[in-house]
Amino acid sequence: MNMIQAINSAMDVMMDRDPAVIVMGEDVGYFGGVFRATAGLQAKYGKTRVFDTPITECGIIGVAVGMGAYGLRPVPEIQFADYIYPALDQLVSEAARLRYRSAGEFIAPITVRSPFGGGIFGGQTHSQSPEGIFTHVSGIKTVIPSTPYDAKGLLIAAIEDNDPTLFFEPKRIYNGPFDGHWDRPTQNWSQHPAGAVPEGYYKIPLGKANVVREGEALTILVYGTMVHVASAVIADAGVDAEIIDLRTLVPLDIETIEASVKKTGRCMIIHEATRTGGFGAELSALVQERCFYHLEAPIERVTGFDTPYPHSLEWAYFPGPVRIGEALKKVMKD
Amino acid sequence: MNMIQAINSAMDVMMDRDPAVIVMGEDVGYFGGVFRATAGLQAKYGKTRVFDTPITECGIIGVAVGMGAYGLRPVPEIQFADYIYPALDQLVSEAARLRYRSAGEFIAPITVRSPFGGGIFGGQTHSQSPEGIFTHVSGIKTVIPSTPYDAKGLLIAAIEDNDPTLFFEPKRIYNGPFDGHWDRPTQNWSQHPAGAVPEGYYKIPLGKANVVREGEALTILVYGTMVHVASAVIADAGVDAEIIDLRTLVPLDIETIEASVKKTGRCMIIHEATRTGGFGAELSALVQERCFYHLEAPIERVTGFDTPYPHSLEWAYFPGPVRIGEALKKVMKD
Amino acid sequence: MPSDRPGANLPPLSLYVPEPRFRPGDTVDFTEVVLPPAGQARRPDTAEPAHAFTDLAYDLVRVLDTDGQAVGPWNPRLSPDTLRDMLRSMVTVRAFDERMFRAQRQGKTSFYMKCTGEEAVAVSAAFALDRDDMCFPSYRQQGLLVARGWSLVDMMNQIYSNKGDRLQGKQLPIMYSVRDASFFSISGNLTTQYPQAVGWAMASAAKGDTRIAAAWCGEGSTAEGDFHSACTFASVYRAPVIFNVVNNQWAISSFSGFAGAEATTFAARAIGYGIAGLRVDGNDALAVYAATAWAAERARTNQGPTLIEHFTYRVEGHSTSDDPGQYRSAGEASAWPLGDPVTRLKDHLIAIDEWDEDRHIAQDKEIAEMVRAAQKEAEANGILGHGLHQPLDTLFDGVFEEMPWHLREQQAQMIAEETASGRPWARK
Amino acid sequence: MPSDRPGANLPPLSLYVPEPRFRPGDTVDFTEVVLPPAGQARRPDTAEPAHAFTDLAYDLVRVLDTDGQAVGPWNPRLSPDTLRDMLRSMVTVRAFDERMFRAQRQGKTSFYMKCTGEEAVAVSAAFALDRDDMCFPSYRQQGLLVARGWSLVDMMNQIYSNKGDRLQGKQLPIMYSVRDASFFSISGNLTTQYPQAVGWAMASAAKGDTRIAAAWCGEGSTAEGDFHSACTFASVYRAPVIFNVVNNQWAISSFSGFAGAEATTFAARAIGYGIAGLRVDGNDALAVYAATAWAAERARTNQGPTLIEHFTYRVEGHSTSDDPGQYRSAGEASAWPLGDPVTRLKDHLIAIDEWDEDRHIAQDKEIAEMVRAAQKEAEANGILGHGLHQPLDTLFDGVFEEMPWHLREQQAQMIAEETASGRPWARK
Ligand SMILES: Cc1ncc(C[n+]2csc(CCOP(=O)(O)OP(=O)(O)O)c2C)c(N)n1
Ligand SMILES: Cc1ncc(C[n+]2csc(CCOP(=O)(O)OP(=O)(O)O)c2C)c(N)n1
Ligand SMILES: [Mg+2]
Ligand SMILES: [Mg+2]
Repeated sequence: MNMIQAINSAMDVMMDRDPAVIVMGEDVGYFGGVFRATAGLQAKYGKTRVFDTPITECGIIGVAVGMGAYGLRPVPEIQFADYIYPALDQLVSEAARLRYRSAGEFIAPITVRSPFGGGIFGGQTHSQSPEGIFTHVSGIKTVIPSTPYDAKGLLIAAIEDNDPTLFFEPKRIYNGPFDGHWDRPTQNWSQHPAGAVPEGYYKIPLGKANVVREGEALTILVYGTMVHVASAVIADAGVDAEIIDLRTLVPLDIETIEASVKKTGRCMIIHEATRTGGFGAELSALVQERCFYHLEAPIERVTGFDTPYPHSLEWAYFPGPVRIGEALKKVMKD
Repeated sequence: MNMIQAINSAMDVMMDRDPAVIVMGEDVGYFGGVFRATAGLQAKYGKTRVFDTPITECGIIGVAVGMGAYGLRPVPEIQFADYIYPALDQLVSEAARLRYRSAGEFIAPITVRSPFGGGIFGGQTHSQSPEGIFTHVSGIKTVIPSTPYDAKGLLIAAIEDNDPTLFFEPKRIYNGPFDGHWDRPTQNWSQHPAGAVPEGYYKIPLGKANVVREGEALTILVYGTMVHVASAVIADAGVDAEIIDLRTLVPLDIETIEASVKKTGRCMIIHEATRTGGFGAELSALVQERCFYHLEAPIERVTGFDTPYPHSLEWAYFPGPVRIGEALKKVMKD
Repeated sequence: MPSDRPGANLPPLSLYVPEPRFRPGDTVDFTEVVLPPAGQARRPDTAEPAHAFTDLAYDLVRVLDTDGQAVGPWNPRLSPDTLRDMLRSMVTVRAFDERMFRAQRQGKTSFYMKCTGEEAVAVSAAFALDRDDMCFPSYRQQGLLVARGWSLVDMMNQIYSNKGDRLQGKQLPIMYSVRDASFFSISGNLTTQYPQAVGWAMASAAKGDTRIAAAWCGEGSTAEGDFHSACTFASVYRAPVIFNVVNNQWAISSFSGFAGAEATTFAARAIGYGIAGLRVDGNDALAVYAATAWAAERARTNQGPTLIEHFTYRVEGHSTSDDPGQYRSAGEASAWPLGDPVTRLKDHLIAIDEWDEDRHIAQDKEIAEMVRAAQKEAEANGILGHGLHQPLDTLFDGVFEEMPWHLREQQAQMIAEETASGRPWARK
Repeated sequence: MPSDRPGANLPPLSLYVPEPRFRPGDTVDFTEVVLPPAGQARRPDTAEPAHAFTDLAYDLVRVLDTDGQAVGPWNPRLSPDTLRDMLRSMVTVRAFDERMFRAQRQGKTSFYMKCTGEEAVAVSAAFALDRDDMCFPSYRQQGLLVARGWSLVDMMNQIYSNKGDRLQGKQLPIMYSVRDASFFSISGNLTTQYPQAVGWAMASAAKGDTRIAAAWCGEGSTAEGDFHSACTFASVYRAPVIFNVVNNQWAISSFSGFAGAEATTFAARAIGYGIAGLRVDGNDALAVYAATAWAAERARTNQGPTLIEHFTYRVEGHSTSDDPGQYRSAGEASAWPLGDPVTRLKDHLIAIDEWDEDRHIAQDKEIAEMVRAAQKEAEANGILGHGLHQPLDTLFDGVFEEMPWHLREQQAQMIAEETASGRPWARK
């Protein structure tokens, strides 16, 4: 399966198991979503469980919160993560706060799916990575898969979870992993081991990272598309890096991170989002606080620049192999 | 002057100097704002320059952006920072992006004033410190004053600035500085040197921090209310700290920070906002990146907890003298 | 900028900025307010489509006439017992408001909001809805809880954030949450409850349930985008929901003109979405009851949403934080021609010989006593600021279902802080 | 959950979910679409208050009748020269769309969006507005630029993100910004331009200027909260703004029922706010012109905002990214009873003896040639993906007026990266 199919399968499995699961969003019904992630679900489960919505992200999330309070488990889609901002108040002031402010009387067990990230010439409003806004908000979980296998297992876990969860899908790797070389041919998921996705139910717990490569020389903290870019750079460079795919940003798997950095003594953090105040800042702060006496070099952040995502210069913006390679040299120096 | 009066004076001075400056927001007109920050302005400058608005933060900012594109310099008020979320899309996707996406054809020279922070038993929707959401967004400046003198000078600079600026006002210290001891009587600004505010025009440049105390033992990075809390703790503890009031978070005065930490070798960061992904994370990452070889102890973050701001336990949430004192011990250890 | 541009032969534009008719010091004169007589508005069948009665969005459904008689097609013909129950609830709400307002002034809590003059809006709705219909209120519908017989002590515990507070002191006073009374957790952010109510109603419909949802917001709050999202969703999916817009004419210091009242009614918003709209005398308990029952019947028979504008007046300040004398004429409340909802219902009961002044006085006293007793009981659980009412570590409960490591660490840190403070657990 | 609850004697609710009448494979039959004949809708004086003509929100302003004659009170009586200019603009837009769509298909750029079938909506508006009235378009009003005589080469440069692109390749293709043509920077986020247009109009009014603003959005986009904020502000301050809702019946794959079209018209939204509303045949260039001119006159005389619903049909896919054959019947476009706006204007000119088929064919050829020449000129500046068209460091221009240290550092880093890459400046 490619990642779209895996995501589709997760929803299919959950809709089949639990009549409370419903899917809603702009164009998700008959059409099956602009990226086809919900294809076939309306035909299978009917219009009252899979339906198109008016174009109001505020309404989509607000309605989902109300449905959640009733006892459903809505899985709303926000068509592009860049369009999540009109829903911010409903996510931050409502979904994230409901359990707390009602001392558990009402909950918002919603899973908001949204494709994010650049690398498809989408320009500044089809490319953003806004996860750093949400990781700062108490009461919301943030999950980002990097393979079809993970996407399915994590999405099932998110749907079963009783807290509001943002599930950001790295759209650049929907069809296949991406090594960061935009001008080279790309692989399909069928050629990748994590493209082998079981048909049925399985889950990957939220809050557990995945060590995609063990190593001794440095620790690389990464998620989404950048897992593959980082892996390719490391393979090329022949550095014995430990690459940790975070999978869940909140709650974070701090144990795995801490153990790794204490072992390697060096740390590099990579994300596509703008640098200042990105989730990389939190990772850097945490690693520094917990592994200070083990660090042999400054922690390096490799990120998108603090500009909007440009259209034509998108590969100059993207934290690709060259940027990662330069940072790698720095973090491995002395 | 207290801080409210200083802020009022800044708007007064700017409205008098520049007919393009207009003030708008919920209850800012005849009533002069729920905190009285705009008192008297409508009577002086008329209803077409100072007016109440419908209760739609999205509309307030959207309209301000349009007015800015026309050539005005709107100074919209968001009644509480907790209510800025419905305006997020207009701030992030519009105000912050307009200059960039139009290659300078259109700009959004707006200054969004909003009271923020806790300590007034306002509960979770009148206490938040959302600055960390905006410091992650490219194209927006974030300014936070800590005294009446600074508030006036910075607000004038913000209004004159041609970029969209968020001006967060620490409401806990509107009337006087606060040492963090909620159960002790508070000072008035009239008893504080920075309460002496000139009547006329002056400005404090954006992007320049203020070293409120020079010292050798450690560097404390702080802004808003916490400047005073930190100062009181340091005075009590008798530690020779260098306290840097950041004043502007973006753009940040990195030179002052870097020079200080390189001198002291220790760094503590304090803010009231929730910890994970707060602006303190960025500060910690930056200091670590730039001063790694000078650091003698881990950088400490002292922050609000990763919970909503509670009502009755607000002083347990607030990063007060005890929390700061504990962190101080840690950062000064060995 | 305009000066150097062509078109100077055109007349200049000007910006209109609304202004209320009366400001502090002005003499109030409401003779211009047009009030259709009671009994005049027609009552369409609940099966009629919304576009067949758009006139009602500009009319005013009224049942109680100037003689205290219930007249016209909207007369809900309630039993005297029900009427007395409604009156009792309204009187209780008012007494509750007065005591809690005073408690705040006495420093026993941080904040309070009254609904004086608007008691009928919530109380009558509660009587007209089924008890398990889900309410998504704003902060001024305490009447729903009172009318549903919810414990006053429990409400006061919340106001005092004391150890009896089921919400563990987490919320600002009056931001109740009472699942057992089908009363949704109140949000500080205006109008967010509107799309949530639609979502709840859609879920109920999707499940073949029979319960409907009702939401409330102030006229000022209709300007928020959530209001529009909610109306759009409700219209598209014909959700079984009742939207109540409480037009009490003020939003803190801003009169309803800043929400658009000069251009049309708030009930007319419904017409924009093609949903049913009613404009009701909000100070007429029978009219509110009738309109709510009618809207509930439409919802329950899959006829979809109804928006009801309750035309009323906010008699007191916005909350304990403001002084209305600074922005409006003190004379407005008494001059307001729709009168007082409690008095009007009382007068009706007297007019039909089911009540008298003595009983009313006696009931006032009895209720005052009951509220005072409740207050005493609640205060035995503590008042805000006096002592630590919630175990400190509850601060971290409910952020997530299970506490992740970072909150556990912060919780431990806080407890260590308390110990370090030298006055552990006594800090508050 | 519902199963164990009381009220089981009530009939169950059900959730209504809209469904378009035709899906792929269905035979299209539009006979149910009621179209009032041309010339029938009344034309109120522009000084009349909005509530005096709410019927027009449900009517359809049409000028061109089935014989190609301009009839009725809305006939704008334009000179043949103006009519020919309008036709020429519309034909140019269509030719431009076709070429640029094809360019995208040929891999010369990343994205394109046509407005086929909707050319009258933007072109006629541009003719009816003053050239310095400020337009806040969505992505489907390229007709405004063409009608205002803006350079096709400049537009194409933007589409190709090439070195002639004034926007420095920063924006997705077609997200133009043309201050010199009073055309606001297009946003990717739907409907954000609506409150901005109101703000611009309010500023113009506050300054005693004479210029008005006009905004456009699709019918699907009316659901966003910004739409509501804009209408509320415009109503409150009587802003000199024209709201255009282009009801082309589809929003990507979602038919207009998901924006509320089954319950009422989009023009009726205006009634909800007490502002003027018109429903117009969007494929009738003269009707669009007349409605825009009427609304502009209202705005310019301080009568406030007007909302115009342009009833039209999106003939092509949403953009280059979708295939409409997957969600709607292929027969819709040709069966759509309001016809093609270009053909209708052409037929009118022929009917009044001011045009003929030969001239039309000749003009088609000439315009195709002109567009082709423009394309050639633009492509000489480069196409997307072929080479570095913008100096790399422009990536950092315009985030702020002055570049702060962190962007300067990042800029330096990027340039160092290029050098390190071993293929400096040739990366793209
Ligand atoms: C999103 C948001 N913006 C602003 C506020 C501040 N605020 C609280 S109540 C209020 C006025 C509401 O007026 P109205 O809707 O008429 O209700 P009323 O108080 O009259 O019952 C305002 C502006 C808020 N709570 N939430
Ligand atoms: C805030 C936001 N949400 C979603 C989108 C994705 N999107 C782009 S166009 C579109 C459909 C708009 O339909 P309509 O308003 O009818 O305009 P049309 O394309 O028909 O001209 C959607 C959902 C977006 N651009 N912005
Ligand atoms: Mg009100
Ligand atoms: Mg459309």
